[in-house]
Amino acid sequence: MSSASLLTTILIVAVIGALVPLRTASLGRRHAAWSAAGVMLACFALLAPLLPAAISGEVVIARYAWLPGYGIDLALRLDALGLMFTLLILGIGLLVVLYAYYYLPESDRLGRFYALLLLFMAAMLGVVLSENLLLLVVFWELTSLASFLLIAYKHHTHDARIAARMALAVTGAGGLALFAGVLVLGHIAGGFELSEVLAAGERVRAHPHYPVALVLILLGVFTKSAQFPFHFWLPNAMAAPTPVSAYLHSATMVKAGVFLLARLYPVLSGTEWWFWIVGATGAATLVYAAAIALLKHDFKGLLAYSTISHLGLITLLFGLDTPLSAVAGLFHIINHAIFKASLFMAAGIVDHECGTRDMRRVNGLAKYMPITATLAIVAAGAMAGVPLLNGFLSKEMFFAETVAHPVFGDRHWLLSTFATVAGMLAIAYSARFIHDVFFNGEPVDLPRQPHEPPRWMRAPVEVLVALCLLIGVLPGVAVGPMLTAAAGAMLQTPPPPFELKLWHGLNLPLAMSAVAFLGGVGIYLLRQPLFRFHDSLALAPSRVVFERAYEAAAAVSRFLLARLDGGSLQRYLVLLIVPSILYAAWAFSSAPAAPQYVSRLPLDAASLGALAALTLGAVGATVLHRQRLHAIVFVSVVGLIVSLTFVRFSAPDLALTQLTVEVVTIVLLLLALYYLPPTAPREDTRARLLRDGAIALAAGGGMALLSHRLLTGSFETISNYYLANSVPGGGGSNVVNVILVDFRGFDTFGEITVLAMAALGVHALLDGLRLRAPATDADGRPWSPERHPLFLKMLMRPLLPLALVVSVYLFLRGHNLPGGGFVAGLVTGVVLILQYLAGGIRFAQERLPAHYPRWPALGLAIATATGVGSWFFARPFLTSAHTHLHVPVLGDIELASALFFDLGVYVVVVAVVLMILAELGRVSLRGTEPERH
Amino acid sequence: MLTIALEIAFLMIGAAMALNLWRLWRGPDTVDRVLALDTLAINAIALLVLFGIRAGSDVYFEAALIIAVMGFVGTAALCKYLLRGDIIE
Amino acid sequence: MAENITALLILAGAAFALLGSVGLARLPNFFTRLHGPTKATTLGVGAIVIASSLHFTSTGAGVSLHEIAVTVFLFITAPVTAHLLAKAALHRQPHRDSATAANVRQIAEESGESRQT
Amino acid sequence: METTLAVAIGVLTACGVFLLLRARTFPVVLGLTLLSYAVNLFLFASGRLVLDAPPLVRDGAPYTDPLPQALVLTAIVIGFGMTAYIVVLALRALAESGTDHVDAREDGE
Amino acid sequence: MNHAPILPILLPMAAAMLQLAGARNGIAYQRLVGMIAVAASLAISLWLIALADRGASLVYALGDWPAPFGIVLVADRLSTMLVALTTLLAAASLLFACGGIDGEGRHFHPLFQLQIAGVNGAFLTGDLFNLFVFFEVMLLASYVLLAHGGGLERARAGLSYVTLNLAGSAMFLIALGMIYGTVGTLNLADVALRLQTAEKLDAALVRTGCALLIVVFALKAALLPMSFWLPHAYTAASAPVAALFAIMTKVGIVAMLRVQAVALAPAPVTANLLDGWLVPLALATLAVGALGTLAASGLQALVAWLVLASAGTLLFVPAYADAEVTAAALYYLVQSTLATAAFFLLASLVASARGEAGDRFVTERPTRSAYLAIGFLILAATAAGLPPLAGFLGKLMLLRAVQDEVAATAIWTVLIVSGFVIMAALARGGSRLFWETRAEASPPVDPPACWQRISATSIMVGCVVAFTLLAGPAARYAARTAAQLHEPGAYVSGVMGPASAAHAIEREPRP
Amino acid sequence: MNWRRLLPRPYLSIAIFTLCVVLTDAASPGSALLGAVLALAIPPLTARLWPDPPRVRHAGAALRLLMILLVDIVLASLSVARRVVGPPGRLRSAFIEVPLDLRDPYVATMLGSIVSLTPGTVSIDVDHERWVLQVHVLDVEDTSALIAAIKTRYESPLKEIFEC
Ligand code: NA
Ligand code: NA
Repeated sequence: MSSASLLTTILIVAVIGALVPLRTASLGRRHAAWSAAGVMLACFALLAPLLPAAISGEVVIARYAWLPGYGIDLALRLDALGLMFTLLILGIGLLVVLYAYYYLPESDRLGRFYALLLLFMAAMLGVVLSENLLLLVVFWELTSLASFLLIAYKHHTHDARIAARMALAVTGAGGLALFAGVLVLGHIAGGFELSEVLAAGERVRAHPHYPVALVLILLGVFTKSAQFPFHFWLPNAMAAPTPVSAYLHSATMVKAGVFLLARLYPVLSGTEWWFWIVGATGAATLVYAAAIALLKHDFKGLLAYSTISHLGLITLLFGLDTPLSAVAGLFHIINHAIFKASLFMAAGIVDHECGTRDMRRVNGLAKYMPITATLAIVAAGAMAGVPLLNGFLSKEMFFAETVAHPVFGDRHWLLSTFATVAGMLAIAYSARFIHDVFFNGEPVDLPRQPHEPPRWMRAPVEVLVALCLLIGVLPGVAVGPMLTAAAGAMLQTPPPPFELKLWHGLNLPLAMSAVAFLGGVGIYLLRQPLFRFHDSLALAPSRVVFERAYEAAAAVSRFLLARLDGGSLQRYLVLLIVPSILYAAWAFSSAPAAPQYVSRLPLDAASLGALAALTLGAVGATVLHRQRLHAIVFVSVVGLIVSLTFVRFSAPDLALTQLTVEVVTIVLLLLALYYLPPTAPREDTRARLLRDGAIALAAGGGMALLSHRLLTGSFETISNYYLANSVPGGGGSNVVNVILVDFRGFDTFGEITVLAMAALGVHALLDGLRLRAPATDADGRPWSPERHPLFLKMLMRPLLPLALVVSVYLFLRGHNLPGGGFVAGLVTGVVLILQYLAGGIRFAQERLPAHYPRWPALGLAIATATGVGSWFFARPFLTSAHTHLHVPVLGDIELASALFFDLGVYVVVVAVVLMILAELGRVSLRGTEPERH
Repeated sequence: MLTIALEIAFLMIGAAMALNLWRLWRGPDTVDRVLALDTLAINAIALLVLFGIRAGSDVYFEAALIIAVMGFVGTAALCKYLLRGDIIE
Repeated sequence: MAENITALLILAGAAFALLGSVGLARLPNFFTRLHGPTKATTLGVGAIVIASSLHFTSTGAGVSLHEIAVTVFLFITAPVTAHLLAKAALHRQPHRDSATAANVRQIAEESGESRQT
Repeated sequence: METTLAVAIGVLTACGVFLLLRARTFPVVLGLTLLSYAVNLFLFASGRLVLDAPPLVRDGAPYTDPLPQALVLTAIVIGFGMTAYIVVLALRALAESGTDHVDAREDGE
Repeated sequence: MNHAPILPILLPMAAAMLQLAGARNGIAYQRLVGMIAVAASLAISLWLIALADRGASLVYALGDWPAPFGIVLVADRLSTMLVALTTLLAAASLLFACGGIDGEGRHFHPLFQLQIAGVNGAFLTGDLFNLFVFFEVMLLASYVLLAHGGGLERARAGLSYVTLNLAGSAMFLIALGMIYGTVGTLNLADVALRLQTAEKLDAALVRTGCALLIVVFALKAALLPMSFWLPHAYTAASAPVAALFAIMTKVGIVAMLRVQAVALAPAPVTANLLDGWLVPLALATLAVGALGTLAASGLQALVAWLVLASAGTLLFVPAYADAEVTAAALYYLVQSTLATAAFFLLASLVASARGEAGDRFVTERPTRSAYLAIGFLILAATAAGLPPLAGFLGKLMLLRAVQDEVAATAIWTVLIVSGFVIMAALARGGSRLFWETRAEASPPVDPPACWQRISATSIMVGCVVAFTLLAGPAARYAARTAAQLHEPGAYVSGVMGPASAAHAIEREPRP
Repeated sequence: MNWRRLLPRPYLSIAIFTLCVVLTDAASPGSALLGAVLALAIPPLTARLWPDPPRVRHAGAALRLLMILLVDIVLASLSVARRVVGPPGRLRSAFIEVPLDLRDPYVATMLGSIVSLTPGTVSIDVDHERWVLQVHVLDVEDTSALIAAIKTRYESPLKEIFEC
C-alpha cells in the first residue's frame, strides 16, 4: 500500500468505523467498547508505517477529485505537525474509550456514545490531515456538529441541551467565518491546497484582503479554542459526560483552533495584525480565564476555565510571533492535552464517586481514594507548572520568551510581569483544586461514600500521569524528535535550535516561576474575600443569557414578520400591486423616446355610449359592492358591453365565448351568494379607502396609458401566416378556431385541462361542505314557498331540444364560422343546468347521466387521442389532417381531425359546467338527504 | 334610404339602451335593475342585428342568437335568487 | 322595394324597442314598467330581425332565414322572464304600487293561503 | 376610438383593483372578474382595433389579427375555471371559519 | 419522430384520465396507475437528460407547425434536468401520499398527476403564452392539492394563495399583451430575435411588458415583498403536497433565468431590467426566510421558511446572467429542492411519531426513532449549509461563483449569516422535537408509520446524500447546462432554424 | 305504428328540423340531412327531461291560433306604445284573475305566455290549486270583457288543440 492510500485508509476507517459500535452495541457494552478501541487501534496500525517518514520531514499527500472546479477536493496531507496531532487524537481517544466504559452507567449500551465519539474523532483527524483548506473547513464544521451531539449526550437535561446548542452556535458560527476566511485566503493564494497556500505567504500578507481573511480565520480559531470573548460555551459544555470533556477539551476540539494557528502560521503570521490580534486575545484569555477558574466552586468548572486559560496561553505563544514562541505553543499543546485529559478523568472519578462536584462539599478525599488523589495531585502540579512535570517545561519556555520579546522595547518587564501574574493565577487555581478536593477536612453531606474506582477506570489516568512525569523529566527523549519535526512542519523552515531539558540553570524564568509559586499560594490563601466579591456580582449564567438571547431573536423575528406579513391578503395584494406599478413605471419611463403614435379610428357615439355603459357597470359594481346582488347585476352590464366590444372590433368568437361564460358566471355567483352574507359591513377606514383608491387609480391610469400606447402604435406580426395557412393547412376558414384547435391546439389542450381541474377542484372542495342556508333574504323577508316557478319549469322543456340544435349548429360550423366546441359546450351545459334550475336537482339528476368526474376525463381523452393519433403518421402530437369528401346529393363535406379535438373540448365543457354548478347547487340538499358520492 | 333608416334606428336603439342604463342606475328595487338588465340585453340583440345589416355581414348573428338563447338564463337565475335564495334546489 | 320594406321594418322595430325602453324608464311602478320590455321591445327586435332576414335574402345569394331563430327564442323566453320578474316583484314588495295595492295584497294573501293548504 | 377603449380598460382596472383590495371574499371575486375583463380587453387590444374585418377567410377581405383573439379566448376560459374555483374556495373558507373575511378571521387587520 | 419531449406532459395527463375514468375501482387502482405513471415518467426523463446532454436541444413542434407559428417544446439540458427533478420529487411524494393522505379528500391522484404535467410543461415549453397556460395548469392543480384534506388553515392559506396568483395571472396576460403588441410574436426564441433586431420597437412598452413578466416570475418565486403567501401555503399543505410544492418556486426562478438569459440580457433594450434591484430583494428574501426559521413554531413551518430562504438564495442569480453563477445556482437549486422536499416528508413522520404535539416545537413527547433523528440531522445540516452535505457544496459553489461579481460582499455576508441563523433555529427545533421531554409526558408511543411514508422519506434523504457524493458529475452537468443556457444564439437557432430561416419569416406590419 | 317509435314526438321533431333548416338557411341538402338526423336523435335523448308532454290533436287550430297571436302582438304593442307615451297618471293598472277551464299545467303555461305577449297584459302566475291565471293589466277599462277575451281568443283554441 502506498503512503497516500494508507493515509486515505486511516480516514476511511475512522469514518466508517463510527458506524461499527452502533451494530456491536447490541451484543453488549463490552463489544461496543472493544470495537471502538479496535477502530482506533486500526488507525494506529495504519499510521505506524508512515511514522518514520513523517518525523523525518516528509510530507505524504493523497488527492482525490470531488468538486475540482470549485476548489474543494479530497486532498489529505500527513506531515509531522499533522502526525503530532493525530497521535494525540488517537492516543487520548483510546484512553477515553477505556475510561468511558467504566464511567458511563451500566444501563447505557454505549453504542451511540462510541459512535459519536468515533465520528468526532474522524472529524478531528480530518481537520489535522486535510491538505485542502476547504476540506479542512468541512471537517472543522463536522467537529462542531459531532461535539454538539456529544455535549447533548445527556439530552434529557436542560443544561446539556442548551450547552450543546451554545457550543454549536459559537463554534458553528466561527466555522462559517472560517469558511469565508478560507475562501478569501484561497482566492488570494490562488488555490486551496495547503502546499500552494503555504508557499504563498508573502503574497497573502501583502494582499489588501489579508486583514479580512485573517480576521475571519481567527474568528474560527478563537471560537473553537474558546478564546475570550467567545469562551463561554466551553464551561457550559461541561454538561457533557466527563469522558467527552476529557477528550474534547484536552486533546481535540479546542485544539483544532490552535492547530489552525500552527498550520497557517507561515502564511498569516509575521504582521502587526497577527501579533496584536492573536497576542492580545491570547493574553486576555489567559488571565481572565485563570481568574475565573479560581472562583469556581465546581471543580469541573475550574478545570474548564483552566482549559480556557491554557488555550489563551497557547494562543499568546503563537501571537508572540517568534519561531521559538511558536514552538513553545506547540509543546504546550502536547503538555496540556496530557495533563488536562488526566485531570478531567480524575475529576470524573471524583464526581462519579461523590455524586457532586462542589468543592465546598467535596473535601479530604486523599483519605478515601489515595491513589486517585495522588494521580490528580501530580496532574494538577503539571497544570500549575511544577518542576519535574511537563507543564513546567513549556511554562519556562513561555517565561523565557516573554523575557526576550522585543515588543515593548526596553520595558520588556511589562510582558514578564504579565506572564508571572498569569503563572500566579495558575498556581492559585491548581492549589485550590488540590487542596479543596483532596484535603481541607472532611466531606460535607455527600450523597455516597467515596472510595477508589474500579482498577481499569483509573488506568488511563495512570498512563497520562506517567507521561507527564516522563516528559517532565526526560523531555528530549520523550517528545524531542516529535516536537522538532512538528515545529519544522509548522514553520516550513528548519526550527530554531532549542533545548528540551529540565534544568536550564538559575535564570530569570526560573525566578519568575518561583515568584509565581509564592504569589499563587498567596492568592489562594486570600480566596474567601475573592469568592465574596464574585458572588456579589450575581452574574446570570451564560446559558440563561444564551437562551434569552435566542428567545429574544425569535421574538424579534416574529414581531418583524408579523409587521411585514400581517397574515392579511389585503397586505399581500398591496405588496404585489404597488411594487409592480413602480417597477413598470420605471421600466416604461427609462426607455428611449418613442416613435409617433396615431389614432386610426375616429371617435363615434357608439363607442362613447359603450364607454359610458361600461363605466356605469364597473363603477356601479364598485360603489355598490356591499349590496352584493346589485353588484352582480352591474358586473353583468360590463360583461355585455365587453362582448359587444368584441363583436364590434371583429372578434365574434370572443363575443360568443364572453356571453356564454358570463351567464355561467352569474349562475355561479348567485349559487355562492346564497350562502355568503348578502351585504357586507362598512368596515373600511377613510385612510384605507383613500389608499386603495390611490392604488386603484394608479393601476387604472397606468393601464389606460399602456393601452393607448399599444393601440396607437404599430408593430409587425407573424399572424399573416395563420391567415394564409388556415384554409390550406388547417382546413378551416375561421382562423381563430383553427388557431385554437390546430396552430396552437396545445394551448387549448392545457386550457381544457384547467377547466377539468377546476371542476375536480370544486368537487373536491365541496366534499363534506356544509353551509348554513339563510332563512330569509337580505331584508329579512322569508323565501317564497314555491320552489320551482311553473312557467320556467314548463318552458324549459321545449327549450332544451331547440337549444341543443343551436349547440350542434355552433359546434359544426365552428371551424369555418364563429362557434366551436367551447361555445357549443357552454350552450349545452347552460340549458342542462336550466333543467336543474327549473325542475329541481332531483328531477334533473334522475334524468341525466351521473358520475360526473368521468366525463371531463372522457373529453380530455378524446382530445388526447386525437393528438396522439398523429403519432401513427410519424407526426408530432396534435398534427391535424383534413380532407374534402364529395358525397352525392350532399356535396362537399369537409372533415378535419381538429373536429374530434373540438369534440373533446365540447365534452369537457359540458361536463365541467354541470359538475361545477350542479354540485354547488346540491350543497343545499345536505342535511335533508344522506351524502351520495 | 336604408342607410338613413339605419342611422335613425341606431340612434333609437342607443337611446333605448341609455334609458335602460338609467333605470339600472335608479332602481329603485332590485327587480327593476334586473328588468333593466334584461331589456338591455334584448336591445343589444337589436343593435347587433343592425350592425350586421349595416356591415352587410352575418358575423354579428351568432352573438345575437346567443343572447336570445342564453340571455334570459341570467335573468331567470337572478329572479330565482330573489324568490328562493337557492337557485338550484 | 325590398330595401324600403327593410328600412320600414328597421324603423318600426327600433321605434318599438325604444318605446319599450321608454316605458321601462317612465312608468310609475314595477308592474307597469314590466309591460314595455315584455312586448314592445321583444316585438321591436323581432321586426329588426325580420328586416335583416329580408335584407340579406334580397342582397345575398340565397334565402337568409337564420335570423328568425333569434325571434323564436326571444318569444319563447320573454314570457318566462316576465313571469319570474313579476313573481319576484310581488314577493319582494307587495305594497309598492299604491294604485293597485289592494289587489296585490289580495292576490298575495290568496296565493299564500292556497299554497299552504 | 382607441382612446375610448384605453379609458375603458383603465376604468375596469381601477375598479377591479379597488375591489380586489376589499376585505371580503365576494368583492374580491368581483374585482378579479372586472380585472379579467380589463386584461382580456388589453390582450385583445394587442392586435389593434379593426372594424368589420373578422378573421373568417373569404375572398380578398381584410382581416384583423386573429392571434390575440385566440389568446383571449383561452384566457377567458381559464379565467372562468379560476373564478369557479375561488368562489367555492370562498365558500369553503366561510364554512370553516364562519366569516367571509378574506383572511378567514373576523378581526382582519 | 422522437416524441420523448412531450411524454413528461402527456404521461401524467393520461394517468389522470385513467384515474378519473376508473375512479370507481377505488384508491388502490388510482395508486397503481399513479405509481406506474411516475415510474415511467422518471425513466423517460432520465432518457431525456441523456438525449439533451448530447448538446443540441430537442425541439418538438406541436401540430407540426414550425416555430414561431406553432408551439414548440424545447428539451435542453436545463428543462430536462428540471423535469427529472420534478418527476423524482413527484415519485417520492406520491409514494408518501399513498400511505393514506391521498384518501383524505377527493381527486388527489388525478390532480397530483396534472400538477406534474403542469410543472413539466412550464419547464419544457418554448412559447410564452403556452407558459402562461402551463402556469395555470400547475397553479390550479396546486390550489386543489393545497386544499386537500380540508381544514381552516388550508382554506385560509388557499384563499391568499389563489387570489394572489390570480392577480399574478392577470399581470402575466398584460405582459403578454404588451410583448405581443410590440414584437408581434410569442415564441421565446423569436421574441429574443425580435428584441435584438427590430429598430422600430416601442422600447417603453417592450420594457414594461418584460418587467411585468419578471414580476410574475418573481411572485411565483416568492421574491420579497411578494413572499408571504409561501410560508402560509406551504405550512398548511399536507406533507406530500408541500414536498411537491418545493419545485414550484423553482418554476418561477427558472423561468426568470431562462427569459433573462435567452431574451432580455442579449437585447440592449431590456438588458438592464434586472439591474440594481433584484440582488437586494433576493438577499432580503433570504434574510426574511432565515428570520422565519427563527420565528417558526413547528417543523413544517420552519421548512416552509427554508423554501423561501432557498428561493432568496437563487433569486439573485438571474441578475448576473453569468454562466458560472448559474451553474452554481443550478446545483444549489437541485439540492435545496431535494432537501426541503425531504424535510417536509420527514416533518410529517416526526409529527405522527409525536402524537398530539405534532411537529410543533413544544415540550411534549419526543420521538425516539434514531432513523428520524439521523434523517433530521442530515436534512438540517443540508439546509443550514453545514459540511459535508450538498447544502454546503451548493453554498460553496455560489460563494465562489459570485466572488468577483458586484455585491459579492453583501451576498457573502447574507448567505453566511443566514446559514448561521438557520443552523441555530434548526438546532433549537431539533432539540425540542427529539430531546425535550416533559416530566409528566406519557411515554412515547411511536406508531408504526406505514412503509410507504418511511420509504418515500428515506428515498428523498438518500437522494440528498447521493447528490452530495455525486457533486462532481452534478456540478459538471450544471456547468454544461449553464453554458448552454447562456448561449442564447444556440437556443434561438435550435428553435427557429438557422439565422437565414429566421430572417425569412414573413412579418406583416399592422397598424 | 313504427313511425311512433321512430318519432315519439313528431311535432318536436318537426320543430327541430325546421329550426335546423332555418339556422342553416336551407342552404344545402346537407343541412336538411343534419336537420333530419337531429330531428331523429334529439327527442329520444331529451325525452326523459320532458316527462308528460301534451299531445297536439288539431294542428289546424294551432295554425289559426298562431295567426291570431301574430296580429294581437302587433296590436298589443301599438296600444302599449300609446300608453307608454301618454301621461302615466291616467293608467288604470290592475291585477286580475282569469278562471281557467283547462287543467294541464303545460297548456296553462302556454296560455300565460300568450297573455304575456299580447294586449297590455302580463301573466304573473297560474294558481294550479284554484286554476286561475293571475294577470297584471297595464290599463284596464272592463275587467270582465278582458277576461272573456282571454278565454275565447286564447284559452278555447288551446283547449281545442290539446283536447284538455
Ligand atoms: Na472542598
Ligand atoms: Na342549491
